[in-house]
Amino acid sequence: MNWGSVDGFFHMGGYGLFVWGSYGVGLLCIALEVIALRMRARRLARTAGGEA
Amino acid sequence: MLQAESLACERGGRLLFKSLEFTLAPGTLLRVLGPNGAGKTSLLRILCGLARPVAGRVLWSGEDAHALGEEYGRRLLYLGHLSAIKEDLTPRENLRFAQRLVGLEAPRAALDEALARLGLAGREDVPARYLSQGQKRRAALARLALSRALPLWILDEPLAALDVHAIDTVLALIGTHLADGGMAVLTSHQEIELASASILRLVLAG
Amino acid sequence: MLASLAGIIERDLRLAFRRKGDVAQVLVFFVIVASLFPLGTGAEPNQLRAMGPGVVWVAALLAALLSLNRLFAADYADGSLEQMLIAAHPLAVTVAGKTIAHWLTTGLPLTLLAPLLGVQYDLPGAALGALVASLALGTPVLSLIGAVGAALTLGTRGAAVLLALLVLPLYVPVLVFGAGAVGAALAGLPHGAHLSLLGAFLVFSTVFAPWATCAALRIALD
Amino acid sequence: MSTKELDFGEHAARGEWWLRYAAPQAFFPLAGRLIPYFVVLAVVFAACGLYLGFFVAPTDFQQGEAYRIIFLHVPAAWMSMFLYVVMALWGALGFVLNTRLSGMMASAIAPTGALFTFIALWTGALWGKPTWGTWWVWDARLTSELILLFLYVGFIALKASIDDPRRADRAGAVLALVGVVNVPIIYFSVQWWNTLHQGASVSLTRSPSMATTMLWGMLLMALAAWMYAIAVCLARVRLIIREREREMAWMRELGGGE
Repeated sequence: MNWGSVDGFFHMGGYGLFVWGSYGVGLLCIALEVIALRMRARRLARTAGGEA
Repeated sequence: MLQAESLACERGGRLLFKSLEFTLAPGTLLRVLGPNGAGKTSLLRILCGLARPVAGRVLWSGEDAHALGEEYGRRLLYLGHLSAIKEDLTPRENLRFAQRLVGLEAPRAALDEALARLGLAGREDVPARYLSQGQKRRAALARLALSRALPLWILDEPLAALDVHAIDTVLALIGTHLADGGMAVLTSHQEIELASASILRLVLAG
Repeated sequence: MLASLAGIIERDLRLAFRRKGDVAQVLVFFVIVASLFPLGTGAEPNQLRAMGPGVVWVAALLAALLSLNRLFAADYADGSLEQMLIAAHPLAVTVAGKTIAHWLTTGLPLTLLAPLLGVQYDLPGAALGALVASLALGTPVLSLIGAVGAALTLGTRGAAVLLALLVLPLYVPVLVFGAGAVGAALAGLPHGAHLSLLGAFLVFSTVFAPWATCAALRIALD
Repeated sequence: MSTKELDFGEHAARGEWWLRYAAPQAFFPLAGRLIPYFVVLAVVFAACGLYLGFFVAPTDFQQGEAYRIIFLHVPAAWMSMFLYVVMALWGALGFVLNTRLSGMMASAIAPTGALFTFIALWTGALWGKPTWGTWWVWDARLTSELILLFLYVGFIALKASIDDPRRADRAGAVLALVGVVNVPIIYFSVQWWNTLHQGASVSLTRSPSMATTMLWGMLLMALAAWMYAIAVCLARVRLIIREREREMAWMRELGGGE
């Protein structure tokens, strides 16, 4: 276990901004992709009455 | 001898025709009829290997035309809706290049004679840009007068935008081509009267 | 086969000379683009000399890109391209002929004009020599790869921008070693390796690019 | 007889049973059933990978904790290249076999591939800042990733600019093939052009120069990314299948062009 405490974990040895900046944007990208697919499916269902 | 074997064509999501069959023996003319959007042009483009059918094959004397590639191209004269006339070139230059493309290098005199036959005498050296639409079409049709060596003619609306005189000339050329044992496939809204030739009619329902 | 190739080249050159303006436009564009940079970065000789190779090469690349639609677009529009697909010779011969004609009317003039711009960037003799050599080997590759992009974007919406988007990433290796050769010559280093790699790209694209262009043309006319 | 049966019937008639699933309609429900499995696999692999990466892997003596970004950066970079090759393969398959589904799969993969390329670039920049002091480093791998992003965007833009789906698939296939042949050349020339970056920490030839736990962390994250990519691409291909069906239905009603 590398981290003394939860704060230490987020502090990430001073590199918190960079590490969580990376993982945060990574997660954001994935979330956006899934949401985009959902919206595309809903738009499809609305116009064609076809199930997603 | 041209054969179509269970041809099917799909254009823009619609099945235009399927399991279309015909055999075209030397000396016969196949006239393709049908309303607009029935797939007449698509069929012609499939026959000359430009477009791919969804199913079926085009056979040229028993062999798959697609596989023959330029062997088939060497025997084919295709005239589409577009006249393939370069505006910056003169009718003579256009005709010379069109003939060279199918391997029939024609001397200048023969080029001029073909152009004259289509009523373009005296306009051989005028850049095509200055010709009328009908004259450009005739410049493209001049190829018919130089294509005795091409057994198969595929013509899309050859008589469109032509005056009466030009229509007679074109029909005469097609007539001699068929009499020489050539084959032709064409679409035309006008009725085709060719005395000696046997005419097949293929109606696309659409 | 060779006669057909010569026929295609002769036709395209004849068409190009009938429209000298188009050919001249590309060369003028090349000179203008290359001449703009000093206005932006200042004309300090050392700086100019350092960026000279890159600027001249990028300007040549953009000029070649600009002229690519001349390859097939006009023939596609008036039905000539259709006729070329039903020719007595393989489509690859037609594509090769048109690509050579395109190079003769863009790549070659750019290569001959480049030393003038090189002087503008205070490039010494050795670098000018490398510039001409690298362009002579590189511009045919620009035509070959560009032909693929031109064929793929035939009849598509917004073809001009799309063509740039498709083709420029593929131009990167030629740019890297083209400008690299001139940079090496500038620094007095040997640049034989760069030129041989450019030669390798030329051979590689001569073998592969025509196949892709033919496939793209058949798709466009299907 | 509508085109769908034609595709399906034609293949079945020729006894190509494996082409059964090449017919979009047969593949649609199958894809739907597979998606949940891949989602679960992705989550499990990610959890293990992150645990290894953050709680087991030791601190790097040079870069301190900043190096932990590689557990996202390297898998994303691998996936961006891997997906481009897979996309090109699906495109080539569709081009040769003329099956519609393959072209759709290629279209389904492109956005996810572009996304992984963007993630690789973003994490590369954030990793570069503490390590080399600048946000954007013209280092060989990052520059190649940037060019790869242009290739993805070019592929997506080309397919979007062609209305007829069959032609779009075939044109996309040719572009992807030309692209996949060029990716190594681009990478090689950019690599030669700039040797700033130390060699790829994990390359197939050299043995990994890092602690095995770091390596396992990255491999697990790569597997997670792969599972995720499959799940998302299957979901997107289902949408594409439905969208193309709707498009064809509209065209049939309006009477397509001659």
